[in-house]
Amino acid sequence: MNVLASLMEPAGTPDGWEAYGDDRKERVGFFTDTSVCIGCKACEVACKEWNLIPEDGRVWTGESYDHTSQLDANTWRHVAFVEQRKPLLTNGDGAELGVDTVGDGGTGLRWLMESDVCKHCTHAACLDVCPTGSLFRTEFGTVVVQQDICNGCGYCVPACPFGVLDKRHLAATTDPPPAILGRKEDGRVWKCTLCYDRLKGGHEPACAKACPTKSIQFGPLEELRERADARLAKLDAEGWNGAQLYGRDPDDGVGGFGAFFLLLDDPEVYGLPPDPVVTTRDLPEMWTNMLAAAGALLAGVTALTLLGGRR
Amino acid sequence: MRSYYGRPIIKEPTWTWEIPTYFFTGGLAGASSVLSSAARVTGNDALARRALYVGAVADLVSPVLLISDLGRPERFHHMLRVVKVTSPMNLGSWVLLVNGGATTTAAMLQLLGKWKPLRIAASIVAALAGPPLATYTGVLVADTAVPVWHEARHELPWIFGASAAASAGAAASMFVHPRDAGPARRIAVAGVLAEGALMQAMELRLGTVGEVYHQGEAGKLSWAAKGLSVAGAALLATRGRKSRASAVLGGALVCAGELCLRWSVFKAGFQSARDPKYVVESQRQRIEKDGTNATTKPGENPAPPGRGA
Amino acid sequence: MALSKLLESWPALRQLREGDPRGLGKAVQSPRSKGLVPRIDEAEHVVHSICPYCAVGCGQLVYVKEGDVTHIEGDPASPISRGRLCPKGQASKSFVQSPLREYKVKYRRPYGTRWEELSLDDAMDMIAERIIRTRADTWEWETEQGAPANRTMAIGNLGGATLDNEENYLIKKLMTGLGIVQVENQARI
Amino acid sequence: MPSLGTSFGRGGATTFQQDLQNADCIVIMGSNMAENHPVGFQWVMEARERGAKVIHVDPRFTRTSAMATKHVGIRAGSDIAFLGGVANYILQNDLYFREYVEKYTNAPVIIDEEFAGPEDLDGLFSGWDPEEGEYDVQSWMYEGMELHGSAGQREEGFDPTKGEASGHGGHGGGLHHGEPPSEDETMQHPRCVLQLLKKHYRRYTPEFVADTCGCSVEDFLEVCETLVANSGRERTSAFCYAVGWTQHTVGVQMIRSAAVVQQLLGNIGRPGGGIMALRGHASIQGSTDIPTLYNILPGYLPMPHTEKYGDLDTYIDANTSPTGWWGHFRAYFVSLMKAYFGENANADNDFLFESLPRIDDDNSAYWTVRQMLEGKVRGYIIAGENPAVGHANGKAHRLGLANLDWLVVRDIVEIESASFWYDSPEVESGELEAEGIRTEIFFLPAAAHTEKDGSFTNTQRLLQWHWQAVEPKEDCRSDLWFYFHLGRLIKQKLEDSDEERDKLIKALRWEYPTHSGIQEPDAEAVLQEINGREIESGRFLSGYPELKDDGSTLCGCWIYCGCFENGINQTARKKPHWEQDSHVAPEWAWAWPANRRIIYNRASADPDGNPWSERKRYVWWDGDEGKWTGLDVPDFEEDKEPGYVPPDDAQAEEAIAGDHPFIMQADGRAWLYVPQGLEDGPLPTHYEPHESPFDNPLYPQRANPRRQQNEDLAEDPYNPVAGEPGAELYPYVVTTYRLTEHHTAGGMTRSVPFLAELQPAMFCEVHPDLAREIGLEHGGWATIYTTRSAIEARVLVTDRVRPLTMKDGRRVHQIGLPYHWGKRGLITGDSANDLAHMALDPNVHIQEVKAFTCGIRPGRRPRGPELPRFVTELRDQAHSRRDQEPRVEPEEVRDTS
Repeated sequence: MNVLASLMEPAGTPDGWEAYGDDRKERVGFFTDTSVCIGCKACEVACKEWNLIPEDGRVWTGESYDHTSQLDANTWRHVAFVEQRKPLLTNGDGAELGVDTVGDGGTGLRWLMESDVCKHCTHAACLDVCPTGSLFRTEFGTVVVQQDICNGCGYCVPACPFGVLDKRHLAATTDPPPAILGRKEDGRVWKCTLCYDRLKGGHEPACAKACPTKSIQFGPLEELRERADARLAKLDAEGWNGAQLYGRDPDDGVGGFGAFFLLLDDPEVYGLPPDPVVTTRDLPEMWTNMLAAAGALLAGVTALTLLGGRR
Repeated sequence: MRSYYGRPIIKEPTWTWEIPTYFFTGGLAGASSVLSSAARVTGNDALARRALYVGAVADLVSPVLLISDLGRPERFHHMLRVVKVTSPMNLGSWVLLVNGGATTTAAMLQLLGKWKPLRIAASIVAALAGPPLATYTGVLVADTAVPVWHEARHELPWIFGASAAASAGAAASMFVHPRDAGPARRIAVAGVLAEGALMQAMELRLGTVGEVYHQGEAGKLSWAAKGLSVAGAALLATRGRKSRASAVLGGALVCAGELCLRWSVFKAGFQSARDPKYVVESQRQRIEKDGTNATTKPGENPAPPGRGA
Repeated sequence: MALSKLLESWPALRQLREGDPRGLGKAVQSPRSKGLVPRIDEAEHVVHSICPYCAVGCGQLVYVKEGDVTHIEGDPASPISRGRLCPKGQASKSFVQSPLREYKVKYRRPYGTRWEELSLDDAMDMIAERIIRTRADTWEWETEQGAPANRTMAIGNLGGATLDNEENYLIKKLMTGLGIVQVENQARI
Repeated sequence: MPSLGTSFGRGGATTFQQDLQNADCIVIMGSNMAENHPVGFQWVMEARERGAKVIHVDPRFTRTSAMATKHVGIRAGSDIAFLGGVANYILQNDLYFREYVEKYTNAPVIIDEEFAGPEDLDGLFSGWDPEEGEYDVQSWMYEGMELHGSAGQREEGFDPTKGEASGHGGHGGGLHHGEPPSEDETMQHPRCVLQLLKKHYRRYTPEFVADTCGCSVEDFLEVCETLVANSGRERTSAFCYAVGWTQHTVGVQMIRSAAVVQQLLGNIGRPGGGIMALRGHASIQGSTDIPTLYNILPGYLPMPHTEKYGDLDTYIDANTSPTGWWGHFRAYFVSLMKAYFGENANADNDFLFESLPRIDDDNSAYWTVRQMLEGKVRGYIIAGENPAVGHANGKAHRLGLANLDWLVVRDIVEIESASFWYDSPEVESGELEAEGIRTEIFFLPAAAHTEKDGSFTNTQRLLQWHWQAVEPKEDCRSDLWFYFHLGRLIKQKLEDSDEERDKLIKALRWEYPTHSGIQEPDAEAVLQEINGREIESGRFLSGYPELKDDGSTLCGCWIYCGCFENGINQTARKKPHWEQDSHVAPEWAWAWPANRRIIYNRASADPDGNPWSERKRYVWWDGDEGKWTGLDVPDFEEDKEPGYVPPDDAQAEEAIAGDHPFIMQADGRAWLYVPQGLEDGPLPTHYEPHESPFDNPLYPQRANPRRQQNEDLAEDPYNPVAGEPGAELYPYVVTTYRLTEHHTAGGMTRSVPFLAELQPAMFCEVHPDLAREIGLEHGGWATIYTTRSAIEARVLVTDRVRPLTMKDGRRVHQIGLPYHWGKRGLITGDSANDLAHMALDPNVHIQEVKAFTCGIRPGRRPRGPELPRFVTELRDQAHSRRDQEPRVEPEEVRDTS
């Protein structure tokens, strides 16, 4: 399997991107800064309007103001709402300054909002495991599902460490399946394309364009990372409680996110994995292991047949 | 354990009943083609022929199962659009194509009793493609973000291999007269024993993540798997040689057991994906262990922006 | 010939020929993906508009093709909104194309139990008649105290905060001309 | 709004949203800006990123609070107490911006010795007439100032302008020609405004504020200190408010309180300062400027009144201020009549003034509903509004609609106001049934904004043109089309009528060019009429100074004059902001007046005309050029020197001194104290909401004595209040509001799939303690009830609505209710407004839905006939308890006149 190992590209470079050679465009992505997110959900709607995504059910969850609940085939931007009895700011010596000191003594209260999206991983599991080449790395370094190719095998769904991808069980809106099979549902896998078509036309993605407070920033990834570092330093200086970047570092388990975040608490609080790893990182080992098992099977069965009598 | 309203972090697979069933048929097909060729070498033609037919049938059923699970069945051929070393499902499709093609060809020629050399060649190809076919499905599930699958990546191919052998042996001993079925019974029994041991090893490694094998459907199925396969193996070992009926019953029990085993692994994955605790805890442990994580706290210096953009 | 074409287009071969051995990028890009064009670049014309919801007054760009709105997004040129929109403004296209939108006049006769169809012309004529009749029946030259009134108190008009200035202007002008003083709108509400 | 109008001279936001980025401190109060004006809120965030303090004072912790650097929770309806406290803090500690206050406000002016305030009169101002239940404002006047018109005229019923009419300044709030008011420059005179303020707010101590509002003394002081530290020469603070202030029985006075604070701090007319009124509808400012309101004509000219202004001259005289820009009232009015009636209106027939319809004191929407219930209204036209859900006490409205002869509803979708006859709570409960409803209903589908040309006036007085993108389909038509063709048809039908009453409508000038297959009127032609022309030459006017009172000019709305200058649609200017020099972007659309973006901006310079500081440079006097210049259009005569002193006989604007920036006011100054134009007092003073669990901590007078009530209206019963038996049945404070994901009554959002799914159900927000106390289950159902009705809602238990601790440690729970739901749409639910009452603010007749009382219990509401039974049983129980020992409202007995 060292063949495969040799194919692995240096950390931080998106798999499959090099091949574009001169057609390769600057790698772009999102920096979602939750410290300015007002939870308006314009991103959710902008995304649906542009990408003609079907409505996703009208369920009142009681989970603060979040009735979208998760990213899935019909929701490519999802705003999480977390109400905490925890102050927004802490001053130098750790003492806490609650933004809200309502009522009785008032423990600090804060309301975290975060617009989640596909991470467009540098090393993307969905991309690796897709058996048809429907999922592919674009010239912009993003990861996109090609709807004319996807055959709905669903392998990418459990492969994604963020639970971003999902199969659409609603009726097909574009190129519906042939009638003979009598299928009603779309049956393909959908996720954020980082507005691939808009990028090709030189427009910024719909969600970033709509965002009223520029919590969602779009741009060249390199630039966004610099901006994020500066932002983190500023918030730290201002004593923001729990400020941290998530997915900014190319050395993490997925080689850094193409769409990374500034969070105000640990990732799992927002429903994000604290240490996502691209499952195919272990694939060479798994292949070796499998060949061994296969060999053992061959040897074992043959041996047990040859040795010992016919009865 | 903190989470977002207890919602899952990763998605459950969208796969339906066809997939675990295919894990079984694929394994059966793969191991059978080995068994068939091996028997041929020892001149046990009865065993060879029956094993070949069993494999052929399993090989014919498998793609049907796979295709019917697709969201867009009419696009099944897109599987062969590419050759992706990073995609177990893609390579698996190629292997299934080769093994299935070879086995069915061999079986056809066997029936017609024609072109012996070609038949032999086909059997050899099938025998070589068989073991990968029987074991790659272990990698297929391990190569996901599902904790109970991914963390078991070392054992799963072996477990699936052993299970495949057991089912192939068991199936053969059902259709072959006991006087010719010795190898088949030995393989079945050995397979069941091996897989039992491997399962224990896996659960040992998994720790808390593995607890899903004792909960809900996965729990029930894994008990059924153990019960049925052990009972069947015992029956084959003790009375399989004398009584045809016991052989058939024993073989059936083992096959049923192996089917349950695949199902329990399958279901375990769903349960593991459903509860965010497994994702968070396994990752938090990893962070404790090797200090890696995806966050950058103030003061930490991440790699310079220059990289990876 | 066709066969070799087919082969050339086969991504499995392109993987090797296009230096994408793992088949993750260029080699597996479909012709459709390659030729993708954003909807807004295919619009026949783009119209400057203003969001109809709150009073922030965000600029909107309305993209039109074949007589239909194909997309609405923020107008970057606006110094107020700088191209940004809230969820409501962003949903403007779904608003003007709502599945519940009504396109036909509906008529309910007194004591009626169902909506009936009615042509727009007939409706306009009937409404004009109602106004004229009601006005004639209820005209007040003076109040009970004998103060000048020149009005009818039996007709009212409600609405305006979501309308254009020009529309409000015609409403107030017409109602004043008709002696209808109960003209009100959401500014109160 | 009269509050801004009487305080500064114009009834609009004093600044513009983009300028908020220059504020050093922003106080958001009575507004949930982040949720209801998210895109405007970007400018608050810009300020925050630049280090500005953002303070949110609100009963709830909202998405705005989450972005604020400080949130202070107060009891709904206690805002005047809070802001009075701020004023008191500033005054007691001499922290006001002395130079600004002395020169630019009426602080030095001495008030009539007859005047007495609530501190002396147990909560009433002098002049209270218990019979009429209103004030005689004579004693509120400046010393030596006389109301317009002679006493004789007053006997004929003459009154100074009030309500919306004063939304644009005090009009007649005039002085003797040229004569300055008596002043004390040292501001020491016991009857000068500053000293009166000191006395008035003396008792609004930090402790009083904490006891009344339920916040902590520390939080209150932090707000005061932050505001003061960020005001003055070098720094400025801004206020943002919305209907969280407007919708109270003291709404106008709440806004006035902010006006007082901002004047004391010297923040009006300066960059980063001002009061940003955040309107909720695309053209709500426009629909007040060019009113669809009963009591004013375009440009805030009062409608002729049955009891007042006998003939044209009396009317003109009563509304003309000899000093300030209201000095040209006749020109504004005559030009409007020329726009309305063309050659039919001329000097000989007094421009048809005497034929104009006349109003009573109150012909507002809520008054009309009463008339409907009494069967006095036969026909009603509704265009783009949904009273069945959007107005307080929805049931009264629906019953009213069911009592009409005919009803026209124009909307995009079939709203509740059109479907009430077969699909309303009353039909469900059996109180109404289709077979029994007389109302003949015409539902006419409307055209959307993408299907018509026209202009909206946004929250910062900015007229922005939107172009038609597509043709409306089938029967869909613009309201321009509807009203134009309706008028055309009516005039056609009355062509040969020689009825006296038809003279005016026949005289109405009603020719507008039309285009396209559907004969759509040309919206620009209408805007041209609004802008006005010189009749002789047809030349477009460039601004209201050009208007003539001899009938030689026509103008449909004098404050909009100039929006079509040089025949160019100024409102359609779309020059990108990046091609303009400053954030003011004067070449984007057109703002009234005269394209000024910050009004009263002469106040951004000191009395000598120099910027107060380099940091706050905006408009200043250029001595060399001899004119005012800066980033914005100066809101001052361009060449009037800072040192200009008006001669004694000066008239109109000539009478405004060079250091008096508030040019609409008779005295050229901002009014800390409003001698006339308001119904309920020259100074804001704390009153409890109409329905409140608390007594007034200051004086026996509990609520606004001047508030409008409907005691005699069966459909509008009230909950017992503080001190009354029966109040315990409705012990909680409830406040209603909007969510980002929806718009007002939901007519424009419940029908939109992508919005419906974001907030799919009606819910109530309650604190965990309340949930525990009465057994409400998170995610379950609750029934909320008042004497009007009962509704059900899903329960959202959250820390964001906290119980507050008042005087004597008494704890009060507040309940939050969004009001977007109704019976129609993709998502349906009960309407919060069904719970509300119709007691109103006396100045603008706005309902009090931001603070009233209710009861709440677990579980879904009763169904069918059980619902009204449930409500009435509780009500009767409450009222019978109350009637045993009814509370005596002081205003009914005391006579201070």
